[in-house]
Amino acid sequence: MANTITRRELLKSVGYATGASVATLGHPAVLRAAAQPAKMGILVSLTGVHAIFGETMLHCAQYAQKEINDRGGIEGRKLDFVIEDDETDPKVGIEKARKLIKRDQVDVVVGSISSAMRNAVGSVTTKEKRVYLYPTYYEGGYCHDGVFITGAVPNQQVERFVPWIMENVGKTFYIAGSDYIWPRETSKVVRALVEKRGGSILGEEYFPWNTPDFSSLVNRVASTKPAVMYSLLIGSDSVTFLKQFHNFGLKKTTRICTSGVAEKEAAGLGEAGIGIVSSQSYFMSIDTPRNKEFVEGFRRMFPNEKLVDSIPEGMYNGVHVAALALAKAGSGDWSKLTKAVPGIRYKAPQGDIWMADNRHAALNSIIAEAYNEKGEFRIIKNFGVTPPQVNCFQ
Amino acid sequence: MRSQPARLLFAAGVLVALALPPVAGKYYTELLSQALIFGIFAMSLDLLWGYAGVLNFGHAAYFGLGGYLVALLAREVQGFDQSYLGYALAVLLPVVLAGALGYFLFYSHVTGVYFTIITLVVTMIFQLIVSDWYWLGGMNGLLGVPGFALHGPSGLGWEFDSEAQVYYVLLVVSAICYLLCRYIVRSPFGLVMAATKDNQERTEFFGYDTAYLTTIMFMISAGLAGLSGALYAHFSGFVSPPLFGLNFSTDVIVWVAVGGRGTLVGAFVGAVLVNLLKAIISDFLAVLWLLIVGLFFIVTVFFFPDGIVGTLRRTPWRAPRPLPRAASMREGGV
Amino acid sequence: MSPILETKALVKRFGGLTATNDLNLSIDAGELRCLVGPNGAGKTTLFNLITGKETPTAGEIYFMGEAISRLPVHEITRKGIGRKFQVPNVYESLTVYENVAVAVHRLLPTPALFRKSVAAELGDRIAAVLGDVTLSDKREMPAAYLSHGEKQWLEIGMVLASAPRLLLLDEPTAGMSAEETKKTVRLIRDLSARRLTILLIGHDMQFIRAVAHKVTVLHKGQIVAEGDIGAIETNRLVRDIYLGKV
Amino acid sequence: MLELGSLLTQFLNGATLVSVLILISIGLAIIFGVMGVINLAHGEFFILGAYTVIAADVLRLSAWWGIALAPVVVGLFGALVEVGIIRFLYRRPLETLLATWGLSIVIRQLVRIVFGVGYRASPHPLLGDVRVFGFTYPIYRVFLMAVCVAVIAITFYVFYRTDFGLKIRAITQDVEMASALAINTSRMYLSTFALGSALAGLAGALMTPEITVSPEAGVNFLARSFFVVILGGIGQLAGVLGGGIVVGELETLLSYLISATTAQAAVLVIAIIIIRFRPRGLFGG
Repeated sequence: MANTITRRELLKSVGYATGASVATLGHPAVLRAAAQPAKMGILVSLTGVHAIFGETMLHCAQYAQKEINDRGGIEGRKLDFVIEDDETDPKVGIEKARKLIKRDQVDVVVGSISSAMRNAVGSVTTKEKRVYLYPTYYEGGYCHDGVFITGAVPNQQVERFVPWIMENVGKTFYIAGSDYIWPRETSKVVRALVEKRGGSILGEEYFPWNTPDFSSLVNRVASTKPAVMYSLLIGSDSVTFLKQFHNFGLKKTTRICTSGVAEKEAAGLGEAGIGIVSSQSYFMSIDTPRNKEFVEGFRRMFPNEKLVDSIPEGMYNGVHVAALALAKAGSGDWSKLTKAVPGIRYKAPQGDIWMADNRHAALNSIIAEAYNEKGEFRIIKNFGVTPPQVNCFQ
Repeated sequence: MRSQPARLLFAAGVLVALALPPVAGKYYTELLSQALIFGIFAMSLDLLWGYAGVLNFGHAAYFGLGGYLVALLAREVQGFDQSYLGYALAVLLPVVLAGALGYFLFYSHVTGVYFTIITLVVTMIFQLIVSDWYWLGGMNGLLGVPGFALHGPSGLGWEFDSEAQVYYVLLVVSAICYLLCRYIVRSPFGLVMAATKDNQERTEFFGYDTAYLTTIMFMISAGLAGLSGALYAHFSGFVSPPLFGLNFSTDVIVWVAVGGRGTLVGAFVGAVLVNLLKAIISDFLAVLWLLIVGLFFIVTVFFFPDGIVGTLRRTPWRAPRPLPRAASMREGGV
Repeated sequence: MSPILETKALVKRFGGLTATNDLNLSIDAGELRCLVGPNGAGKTTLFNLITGKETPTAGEIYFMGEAISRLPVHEITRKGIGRKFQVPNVYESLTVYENVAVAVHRLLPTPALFRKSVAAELGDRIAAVLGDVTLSDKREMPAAYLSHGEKQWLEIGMVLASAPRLLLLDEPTAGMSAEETKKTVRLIRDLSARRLTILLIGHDMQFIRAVAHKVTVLHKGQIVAEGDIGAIETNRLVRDIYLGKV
Repeated sequence: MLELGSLLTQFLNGATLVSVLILISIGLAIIFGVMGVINLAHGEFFILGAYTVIAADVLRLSAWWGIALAPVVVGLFGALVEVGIIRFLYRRPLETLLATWGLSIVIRQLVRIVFGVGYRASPHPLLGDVRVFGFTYPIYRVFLMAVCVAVIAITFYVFYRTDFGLKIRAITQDVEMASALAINTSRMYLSTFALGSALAGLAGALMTPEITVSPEAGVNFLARSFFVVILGGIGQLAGVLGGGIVVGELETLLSYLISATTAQAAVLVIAIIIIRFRPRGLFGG
């Protein structure tokens, strides 16, 4: 119940933020004094399937906002948020992106989870010449002016991970993924790495969304006996599959390695999640003073938030990177800001990161293992920063 | 015949609609443009639900089909103006699909709730196919649909760029669609449809092939929905699987129910009002919005069955014409 | 002269129940025939078979020499068979005028239904029908507000408006006051005088006496007697049937 | 190349899916068959069952307690819904459809407020394998099939062998006649709706170890049960069995040959074609 109260407080603060923005509506940018607050549009899924991440993403963004304002804002300007819910529906995402830009006249937009949503929002921000930061790990290849990405691309999740697996787990792989672009692109990278090092892929399958029963897949895995089950299923499909994999007792013989499971999914798995090895750019259990400070500060502000994972951390980083870029550029002006973002360095909870010239962030590659039924991970190895490799195709 | 106050109200509405863009600002103009597209979509549902008494619970299928066709043409066909071809196909394909479904369902005397849940499954399947089929963009949808444009025969052409231009174009298109629908429902065909809705058996005993006529109405409705989907694709520049979604299908039912079914204008009133309200409320009540929507569904059913326009029409300035509330056999269909 | 309607060895079974049993009925053009029989004699089933609402188990129905028993309702109706139901079956939500208009518009081909102007062209015909059933002054009233008798007339009017060659009337005076019944008798006689073929189901002997020339008595799905009203009324078998002796 | 072992497991996989589909659909079918009400909140009733198990876990009760409590909790909730909403909408099926859809949204949001938005897990009640002809299969799945068979048997018994079932069938045939025979229809409707809801809750609770538990999960199961019900014939108890078998086996078998998506689309097209010739469904009367 305490959960609801904080949410209500949150809603109040959102109301306040938009109320303030309405007052400035219609004033040409030139007339705005330097002390006018900087405005950031925060676009997250607060309803629908992706609300599972959206809520924590919003909280992470708000924590970043608090940090920035506590330190005196952006070059003396207070940082204001305008928060919008995209309802996990790109149709709504487009509408909200337009609102943020055309009505609220935000300087920069940060947020959204799925690639579909990024495509939707990006189509608006690029057309309206407003900078947009996307915080989620994805398939790579999205190259549009003014869209910057603080989430990992496949090479960052996989490049260090696969060799480690082959050394420590085994050389025979079975790949299963949700039937869309991220698993397919990621599996290409995995396959190349495995085959280069003399391993083999025993099977590769893709499944439609919301598949209720994975037992056929589990049986095929059981009969081919790979050392590694590389799962690229995502969201609820990932949880359903891994539960059933566990229930069939296959974890004894085959290790699950994945780039699609982090703390949130592991929490839904309970005991079925124990032993899963995942590669992300951030885990909550990173043992550095910087991460401790982040986790403790965040928990103080949102006591009911149990788990942060790489997507919300990407959001947090996105807000900070955007703030640094705004400070560097002096305003939300498109040409200045697009030039300001590349090269920005930031000391993130995951470690140091920077924005590369290809509009993507150089992020950390970390391998960790889920060790309890609460969805917590133990760091196995932190490889440090991996620069993003991006072939533009979207 | 319309009475004086109703005429005045209508004229005032037209004036307000014309004068809005400069007052409303860019964002609200765009929101209204979108509401107009949704209004056409809602009106197409009203044709079938309000005038033929058949509820399509998967109406988004036809909207999505129109939108995806335009997006696919934009991606696949280069070098010549796809917009006319796009609109034509976006109307035609839904019409064909509706014709086929009508043939399989209405001719087997499947109406009422049975029809309703089959349509619901149809739209779910469409969503599944576009989500999972790679060539159709999958979950990521299709990007890069061009904006509204009008091309003459000799290289003459206009692109509609600004929010106000787009709004006026859509206002004209909506007006044309509205007049078309009004013509249909007031024609003898509309009367026979109303009769079928009221009492299907009696209508058959006058020698009407009600399955055939209902299929025609379904096809008109689907074509109009396809058109609105095509307009939406041009308007937003992007299509994705939720266009086929169950949520969108139920949204449009809410718009029609709120505006008043069987009124045509009500579809626009509902679409504009709900979308505006949602834009305003969800600003500060994001999480509670859905809860409100859910409760609203229930409240509407209980206390507000005629919708806004339907209720207004029963006010003293119009001739009283209350209808018996019991659902007809056709709607019951059980 | 060949009959306008003929049934040959018509059989209809519902599960174990035989509602129509080897029925051979023949109606001449211009005739006014009355069907009588106790409850469950199969009168309404016969109407359902003729109009295509039910499909016969065996046998055949000929209308103007054409076999019709496997056709759907609307096609049979289009051949010229109009049916008035026992319980008034009108469009409650439409006005009286619109009710008749629906019936009249059927005479048009489907594409013409999309021409609004045809409504005006058919106005005279509708007005004439409304005059026939004395509802001219209530043309703008929703049919739901009519009295029971008025609904019955409206439905008769509607069926007439669809220009049938054969009119099936199922207990047209059910629930009517004495005054209304009298008016209905006048209307039916009038129609018959215009050489319209009428087949009607009756219960009320007084009414039948007032309108009918020839009466057919059904019992257990079969014809047990046929003849003019006087002969039927004195027929012992008929009497026994009504008294429940057979 | 199919050897006996994989053939057998494949059969068992199919049988599990069929059992699950039947468990989910049977409540929907009963409510529709008897009351003419299509409960669009059925998926949410299912999810409420799953959350009952979660709640039991929070209260440190075992999963078996959760499974036992779920039908009671959801059945009571269903009774509440019947008294509060459905009761006023008899004979207005379209309105019921809209109201239950609204209800489904409300339930989803309430679950979110109470349990939070994330995925939830609870301990597995019965891990382990059984040996069938020398091949192992998870014991819980075998248990699921057994429960499904028991539920079917009990439902059929209730409907065809008890006084309650007799009255229910009388109402299904002719409501007015049943009322005239002094059958208390509103009480029968109430118990039917509660029974249907309880079955949905039971299915949800049983499936908790095998599926993802989140507030949004209900809709997918709703879609599937519609498939089963449409194909089998609405309002037919036997139709649910037939529909469940066809959908479940087709999905399992076709997923070997073509993609699951195409398989589902094909099943729908087949269903619509069947309806043209058998308007009451494949197994409908």
